[in-house]
Amino acid sequence: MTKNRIDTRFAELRAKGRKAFIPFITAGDPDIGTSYKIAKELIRNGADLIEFGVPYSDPSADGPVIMRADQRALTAGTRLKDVFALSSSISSEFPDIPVVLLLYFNSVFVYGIERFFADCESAGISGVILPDLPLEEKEEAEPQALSHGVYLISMVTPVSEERTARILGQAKGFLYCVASLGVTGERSDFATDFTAYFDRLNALSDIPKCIGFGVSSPEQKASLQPFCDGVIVGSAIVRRIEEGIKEGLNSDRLAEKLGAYVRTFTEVTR
Amino acid sequence: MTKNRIDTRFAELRAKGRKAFIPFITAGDPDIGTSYKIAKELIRNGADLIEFGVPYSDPSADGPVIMRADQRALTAGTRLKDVFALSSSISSEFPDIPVVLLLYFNSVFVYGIERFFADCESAGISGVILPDLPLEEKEEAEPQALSHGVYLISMVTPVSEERTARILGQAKGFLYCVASLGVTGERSDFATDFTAYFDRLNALSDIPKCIGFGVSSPEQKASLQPFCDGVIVGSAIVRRIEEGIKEGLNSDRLAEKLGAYVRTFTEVTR
Amino acid sequence: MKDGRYGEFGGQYSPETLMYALSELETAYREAVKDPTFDAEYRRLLREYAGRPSLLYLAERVSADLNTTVYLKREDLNHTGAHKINNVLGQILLAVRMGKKRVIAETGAGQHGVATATAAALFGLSCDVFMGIEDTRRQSLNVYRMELLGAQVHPVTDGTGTLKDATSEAMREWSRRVEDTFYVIGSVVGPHPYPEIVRDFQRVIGDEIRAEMLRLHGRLPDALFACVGGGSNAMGTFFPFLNDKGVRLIGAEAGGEGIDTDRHAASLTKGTTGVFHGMKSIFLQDEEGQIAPVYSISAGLDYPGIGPEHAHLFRTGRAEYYPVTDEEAVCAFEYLSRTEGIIPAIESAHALALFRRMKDQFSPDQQVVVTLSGRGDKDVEAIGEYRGRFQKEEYHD
Amino acid sequence: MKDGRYGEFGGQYSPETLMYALSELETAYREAVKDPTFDAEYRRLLREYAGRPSLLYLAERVSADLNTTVYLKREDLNHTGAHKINNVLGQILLAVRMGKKRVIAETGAGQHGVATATAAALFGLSCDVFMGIEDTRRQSLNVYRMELLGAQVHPVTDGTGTLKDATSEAMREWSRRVEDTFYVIGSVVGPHPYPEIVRDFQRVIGDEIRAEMLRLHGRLPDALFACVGGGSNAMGTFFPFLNDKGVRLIGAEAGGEGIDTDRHAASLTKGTTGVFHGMKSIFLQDEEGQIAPVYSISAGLDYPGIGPEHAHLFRTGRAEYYPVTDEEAVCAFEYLSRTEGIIPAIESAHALALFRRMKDQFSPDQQVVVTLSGRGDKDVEAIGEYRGRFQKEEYHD
Ligand SMILES: Cc1ncc(COP(=O)(O)O)c(C=O)c1O
Ligand SMILES: Cc1ncc(COP(=O)(O)O)c(C=O)c1O
Repeated sequence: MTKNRIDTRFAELRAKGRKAFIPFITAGDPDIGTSYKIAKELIRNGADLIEFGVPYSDPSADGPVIMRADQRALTAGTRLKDVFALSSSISSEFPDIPVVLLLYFNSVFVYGIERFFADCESAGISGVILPDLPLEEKEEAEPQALSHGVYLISMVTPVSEERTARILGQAKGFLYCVASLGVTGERSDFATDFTAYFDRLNALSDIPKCIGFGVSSPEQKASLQPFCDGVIVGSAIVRRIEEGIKEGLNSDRLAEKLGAYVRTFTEVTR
Repeated sequence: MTKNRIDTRFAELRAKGRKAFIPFITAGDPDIGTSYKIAKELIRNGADLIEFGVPYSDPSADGPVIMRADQRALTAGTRLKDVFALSSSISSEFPDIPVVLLLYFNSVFVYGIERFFADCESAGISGVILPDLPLEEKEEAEPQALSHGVYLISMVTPVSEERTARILGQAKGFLYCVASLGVTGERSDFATDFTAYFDRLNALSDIPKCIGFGVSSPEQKASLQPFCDGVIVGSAIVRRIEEGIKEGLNSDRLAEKLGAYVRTFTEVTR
Repeated sequence: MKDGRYGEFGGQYSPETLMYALSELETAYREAVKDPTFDAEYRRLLREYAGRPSLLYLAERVSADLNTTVYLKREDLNHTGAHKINNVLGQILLAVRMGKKRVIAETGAGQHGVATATAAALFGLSCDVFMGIEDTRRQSLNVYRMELLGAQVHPVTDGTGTLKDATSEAMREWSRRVEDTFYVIGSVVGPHPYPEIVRDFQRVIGDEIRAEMLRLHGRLPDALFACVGGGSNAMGTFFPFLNDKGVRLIGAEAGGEGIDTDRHAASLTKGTTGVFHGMKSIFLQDEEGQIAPVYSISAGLDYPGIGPEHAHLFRTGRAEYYPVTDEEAVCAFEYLSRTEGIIPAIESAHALALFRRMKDQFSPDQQVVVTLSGRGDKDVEAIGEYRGRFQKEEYHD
Repeated sequence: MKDGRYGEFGGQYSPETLMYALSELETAYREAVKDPTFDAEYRRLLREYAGRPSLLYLAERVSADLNTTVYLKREDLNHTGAHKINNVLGQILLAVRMGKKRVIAETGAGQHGVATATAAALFGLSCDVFMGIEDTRRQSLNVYRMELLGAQVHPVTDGTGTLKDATSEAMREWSRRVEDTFYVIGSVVGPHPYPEIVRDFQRVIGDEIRAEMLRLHGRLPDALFACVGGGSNAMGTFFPFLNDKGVRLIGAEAGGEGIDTDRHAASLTKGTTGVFHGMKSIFLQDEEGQIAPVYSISAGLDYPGIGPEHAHLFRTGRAEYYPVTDEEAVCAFEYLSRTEGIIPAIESAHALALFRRMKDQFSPDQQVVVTLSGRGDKDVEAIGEYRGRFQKEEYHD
């Protein structure tokens, strides 16, 4: 089994003293072809990893922006095979860039856990984030994931309390550090005390740590980066896609617009 | 104390082998002046007694025709003093014609029982029908009535059952024989078996008996007369007043119309 | 006191058409109460159908707030949601015993109509309910309920289109079909023997209060509060305590927009003696006995008179009665909803409002019982309108 | 069976943000059930606030008509009108014990929201209720009731605007305010320990049935019927009988316009195993696990899944579940109203409808209990519309 791209990527970044920038888009929003173009632009403009959300009918951990993106992707007829095809294209065109899926566990479960991770492997997917598969339920999918060289990315939150140590003890690839309570969506401000939060995390494990949930501006990214190894930006990007759609941009223009937007993040304190 | 006109009247009628015709109108419908004119026409056209209804806010023993008449009379501002004045005029102009009031006991009670009957006496009123003052409650008003020479007219119904004997035992003037169940209002047909009803009544007392409640046509009157000493016609007459008002007749025309209508009753099988 | 008289009040001021039926009813009733199977069946229905005994609920948060000990007698938990069912079950049993196949009823708030339709369904009788047209609007949910229960609802357009007109119309209907029809009167009103029958069927409220207070505290309560429309829940509450001089009996009348306006239904406070709907009692009327148009936010209290026994208790001073305005009642309605999680009928809210106003007359170690005659679901919408709330657009997501 | 698992079903498929809160809840719950004062207080509230025990009513006219012996477990007589209050009182006591000052809840028919708002008022907690926008329309009376009880109602416009969306939104809100907020779940659904907690707080239904049937007949009933939305009233009814193999346990699912259409909510009959709302259970979903839009005339049954313990009872065959159409439920709703004078919740009418359909499987000497989970006042208007009745002009005077 080859080394997981995520490990390679973070090793490189750490070696260079750089922080990862991880954009998120919903696969198939507004259609799978456009997602492909957008993803390429994101990478060209400095994404270090790319995260594809698999659209879901009832995304109960997501806020309104991503809920609407999921809805658009489903209306366009996006299915798992399309997401695999998209991932496959991106992972083969960009051999350094790890592709990570974010989806609800039901999508995996109903598809068939073994079949799902086999298809991940074929599509060159390096990690899968299952926001509703916590530590306690992970054994249901992790053996299959690992047997196909796919990491289940663990999440930790400021209110994980005594669970934190256990989560970090088994985390692989990188740790998804939820910046604040609540669902996905931009925040103008965080109530979280990041110093204390990351002191706690760093004392427990050396695994790369990325902050996500609510990061909404290059300035926020800049201020969070010192604490961690990377920053995940989702709703802010998805909202620009929505705006572009509303403006009637064609897929090339939309991809360009997103490239330019993402550059504002990657240019800042690179 | 002089002899009550009712007794005199029925004695005369019996002597002549005639049946009484007793029209009813609501005093003050549509105003007290018109009631006066109508009453005179009724008498000129053959009424043997005249019955004035005292308008009431909640006439719970009356049907819709008389309810509306009461409402018109009240809207016109009719008060008891007006009814007494009307009665007074009629009883003095027509010394042979007994005037009878029909009213709910509350009107008497609140006015003051003694005062009420004193005013009846002054107005030349011969009898008072209190539909909601049955045998059981009569002693509350009868002594005062009699002390002023006024009869409380008793009612009997086809469902009075064993009460019938007691009612007839104390009835004065004439007996108001309710033709059928229910409230005032015209009936096209009676379910009552009049032969049995009047056999029962006649066996108990010799008092003059008049049929009322629901008599709606000269033909009905003709068919009922053989059983009794007189017929009371209310709603059918009041309905003609209502029609006349709707037609916009002035008070003279209205009175004329009613006179002509009543003649259809008095001409039949006089 | 002679049968059917309460001091000068009561009596049987009825059209002759109904007199035999009334005496038949009285005879049947006297026989029934002597028949142990009748009482057993009535008690069984109360227990196994209405869900009695109803709770005597210690309202701790209200007690703390008002600095007294307040119990609520929870008639709202009865099947159909008000005390009306107690009386109706008794009368329907009588109707069945008398062989009647059809019942009629008047209704104001609709609770008595619903209760009658319910019991009629239970016994397979046909049922017609008379309801003022204004009340069919104020309490449209109850109209639907009665129809579902198989009753015909007849809106009455006469007069003010409220309870008094519905009562008059029910009496008219009874006189039309007196032979096959049983008239189920909804309160301690009407000609004898109704006030007595209804009180006897409602006294279970007071009997239960008495037994429970003795069990809990070994003594009687210091005061009882109840709202008075016709007066049945109040009479049921008060009756078992009439001879206990230490127990204050306090009734809340509908003060509407204030007793100095002409928009209220405070019969005792502002009324005079008269004769109406078959009884001598105290009524809101003019100097010639014309019944006054009355008003209350509460359809169940919107009646210009009161049962004769209350008139007697009022005149003799054994019970006290005070008017409560719409606004006070609505405040009490909201207060109880938020404080105890109990939404009372707007009628019952009058009783609670009166207690709140009089709370300083009671010390913390005294015990007061307020009868919650019914639940407020039927009123929620109307109160919302009264408050000008419930603009759906106000919602935020 | 491991904690929180019912065979393959159950579990704790929750976002990490909620996991600590869930374990805190579990710890608090395990301590509470061991603490006799907690149980005593819960029992006291059931008795003195909810009005329990609820009646076990012998429906004589239905029994005669259907040629069996049918008892109705009258949860409709509880304060607030449904079984939901049993669970809510328990959870609110837990919330208070855990020092929470704010509760949230999802609601479908509105009964759970009303119950939660009620108990929150009783304990002085602030309360936010999430309700699908479609349900706020179908059950507007309950929206008003919650507001009166001091709760904020948040209409949820996502998805089909029904219970599943309200549940998702409540979970989102919980994850926003997990530190100061207690999420009062309304049925035996969601991540462990909720299905267990809710079942434990609802088993009083079955415990009372059991005790009463033994008292009356010295033996257990032959079958129990209950409707299943999330499944709490059914689980509460069935649970104490799980080991009594002779007692058939029968659940009625919402068959909507028919299970051959796409307008139903018959999760067990037509669903497949999946993971949603924190639990592994059986859901209506497509081949990729997208949750299907579901439909039922009954807001309380309009949910694409079912509690995990039911999924287990279904798979193991210990309990049976059948779909009941809107039309059958409405007929049963009308049938019970006219036959017994009891207007059931349209949810509960599903259970009765199923029994009517299966009546030939029971002989006259067998005894069947149908749980009437709630009263139907909230549904009267909607059923009228369904039937195309209530054109006010139709009234005759
Ligand atoms: C809940 C409730 N309380 C009180 C009343 C008033 O009636 P009564 O004074 O006879 O108890 C009604 C009448 O409809 C009612 O519905
Ligand atoms: C009266 C009633 N019955 C049943 C239900 C369905 O819920 P469950 O299956 O959890 O009992 C509801 C839900 O709102 C309800 O209000």
